Amino acid sequence: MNTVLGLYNYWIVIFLMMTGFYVVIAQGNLVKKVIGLNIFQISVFLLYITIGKVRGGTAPILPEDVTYSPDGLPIPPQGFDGWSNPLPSVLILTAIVVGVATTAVALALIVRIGEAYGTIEEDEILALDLEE
Amino acid sequence: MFGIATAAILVTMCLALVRAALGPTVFDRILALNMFGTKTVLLIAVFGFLTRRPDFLDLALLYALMNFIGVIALLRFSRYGLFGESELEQRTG
Amino acid sequence: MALMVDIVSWICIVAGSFFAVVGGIGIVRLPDFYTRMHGGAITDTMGAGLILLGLMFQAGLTLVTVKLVMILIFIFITSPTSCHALASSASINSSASINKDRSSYSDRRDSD
Amino acid sequence: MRSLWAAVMLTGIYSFLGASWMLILDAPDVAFTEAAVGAGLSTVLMLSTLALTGTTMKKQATSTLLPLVVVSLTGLALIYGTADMPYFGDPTAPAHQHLMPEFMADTVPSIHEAAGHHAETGVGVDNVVTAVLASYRGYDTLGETVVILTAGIGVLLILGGEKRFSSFFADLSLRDVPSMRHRAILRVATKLLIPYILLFALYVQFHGDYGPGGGFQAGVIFAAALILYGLVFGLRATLKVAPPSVVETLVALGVLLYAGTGVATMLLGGNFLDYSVLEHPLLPGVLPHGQHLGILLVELGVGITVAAVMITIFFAFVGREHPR
Repeated sequence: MNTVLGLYNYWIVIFLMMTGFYVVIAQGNLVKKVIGLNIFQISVFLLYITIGKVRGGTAPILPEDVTYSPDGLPIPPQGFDGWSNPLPSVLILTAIVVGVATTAVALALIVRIGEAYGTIEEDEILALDLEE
Repeated sequence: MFGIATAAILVTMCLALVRAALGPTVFDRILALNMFGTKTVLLIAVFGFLTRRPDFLDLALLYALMNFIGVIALLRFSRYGLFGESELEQRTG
Repeated sequence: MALMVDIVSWICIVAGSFFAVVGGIGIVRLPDFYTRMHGGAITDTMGAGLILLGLMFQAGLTLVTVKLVMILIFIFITSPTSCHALASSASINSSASINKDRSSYSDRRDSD
Repeated sequence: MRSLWAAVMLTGIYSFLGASWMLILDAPDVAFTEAAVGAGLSTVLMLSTLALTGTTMKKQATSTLLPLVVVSLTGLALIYGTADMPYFGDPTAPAHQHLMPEFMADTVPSIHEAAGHHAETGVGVDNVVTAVLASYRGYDTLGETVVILTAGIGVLLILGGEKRFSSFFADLSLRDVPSMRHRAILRVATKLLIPYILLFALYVQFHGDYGPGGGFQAGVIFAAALILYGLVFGLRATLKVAPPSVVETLVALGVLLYAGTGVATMLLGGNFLDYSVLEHPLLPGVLPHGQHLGILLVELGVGITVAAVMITIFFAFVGREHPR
């Protein structure tokens, strides 16, 4: 895996990310744009999580009977070589909940836009703005 | 053994996705979504045993719950749902 | 004894996997929505039930089994409920799309 | 895809898949949150938006060629950039060299801590993710909780208009939006499930120290139970169960509990959010001490805020629907 193919996780994430990006810039419907942002967001989460994975590692949750190696590190359960990194998990865990909160704000704005303009298509909103 | 189960569940998930993409009615899609969700629950359960750390089954329970809420929400908010078009008035568009 | 338990759990898991795939084929191949529900239901009852039962045999009497039982109960309550809600809203909204499906079903049956 | 409705549904499936991938990549906590949030809550929110704004979109008039070119170029640039990244799963990657060994070594299972090992430096919880979240990176999590609080207030301001929040909700309870009341089977099944969902939420809340779970997940699950109730029994019934005045108070109470824990540690002579000073003589071996107690309090605060904000957002969206 230590060839250029070992980077495949980033390529998958970039493909997903660009799918979301495409939806955001190519679609005129505001709800569709939010969906695109959501896709983008989840792929960023995946990027962090793939960075945190260690080959042969397991989830960083210590069993109750964990033992420690001489340098103070916990020894992983049988069948594993190490622990995966807990730090990306922490960053992303909070980011997900913040993400849904901001999505809610975006959707609330869309609802108000829909009420004010009678449409949530971007080009129609711009046309209505020009008329004023 | 767990490998066989995992493979079978993955195949079923793919078949459900095919139905979700094909449609043709909205209900077919919801059915496929529901089935996909249950298969994810099974996959997580089997996957826990496959990796010899079966303590993460709480997740499978959560998936089952969210799947149920998702289906109910789809039926509640869509105009195809339990109220029909006349009952849930569309504000715009 | 351990071997017996292993064999029983093997049989359960393999049978469950078989039913899951059969249901999956059913949901793709069956001709209209109401028959497809049947395919979906098989994966939820026989498939999920047998696989989870097999896993319970593997886990023995531990907390893991308790959680598996909870999942099983949960699926057995929610799955028929959502299927019922789905079927009843489909029958309420027997709109053009569903009727079209039905007619294609009867067409196919006639030609057979 | 013309139908926004199908697009939202497929987003739900995408989120399920993403969560499964996260589980396989050894991040059960994140998979937990993503499943609860992505597949559950955000689907519900998007669907309620669609119910307000219409479910079909018009055909695109503009060309899709330019966006495609832009996206491809950006993607290629990013792929070029990955050449310098560490390989997937490489244990020697820079991300795993700094801080991570310290986190792993300093976090000890709660049983060890009770027995006195590492007691002066370590954080005594089994789940390292929870330890980092609530203790090592406590400031950050406090910030995130405040962001969620702000988002909740923002949604209320946008959808509630210039009226006071409580009067906005009082208005809502007068109108009744469509519910599934008349569906007997749904109603009975939901009634059966909701107590267990709430129990599960509490389990996730307090089990977060030992396994995957914690305040963020538990809050979302708790809100999901009430949202399920609201979907089946209607908004008026839900407002009786969760009165807006209570929910409104809880939104702020959670953040207050979090920050208050920090202030308490300062008053006891430690730094802000340094839980080591939270020692007490009561019930040794039963009530958690020090770090563990602090983490428990902080996670509780997070759970309360997240649950209350999600319920508020749901009320605000559903309450906007046309009365019949």
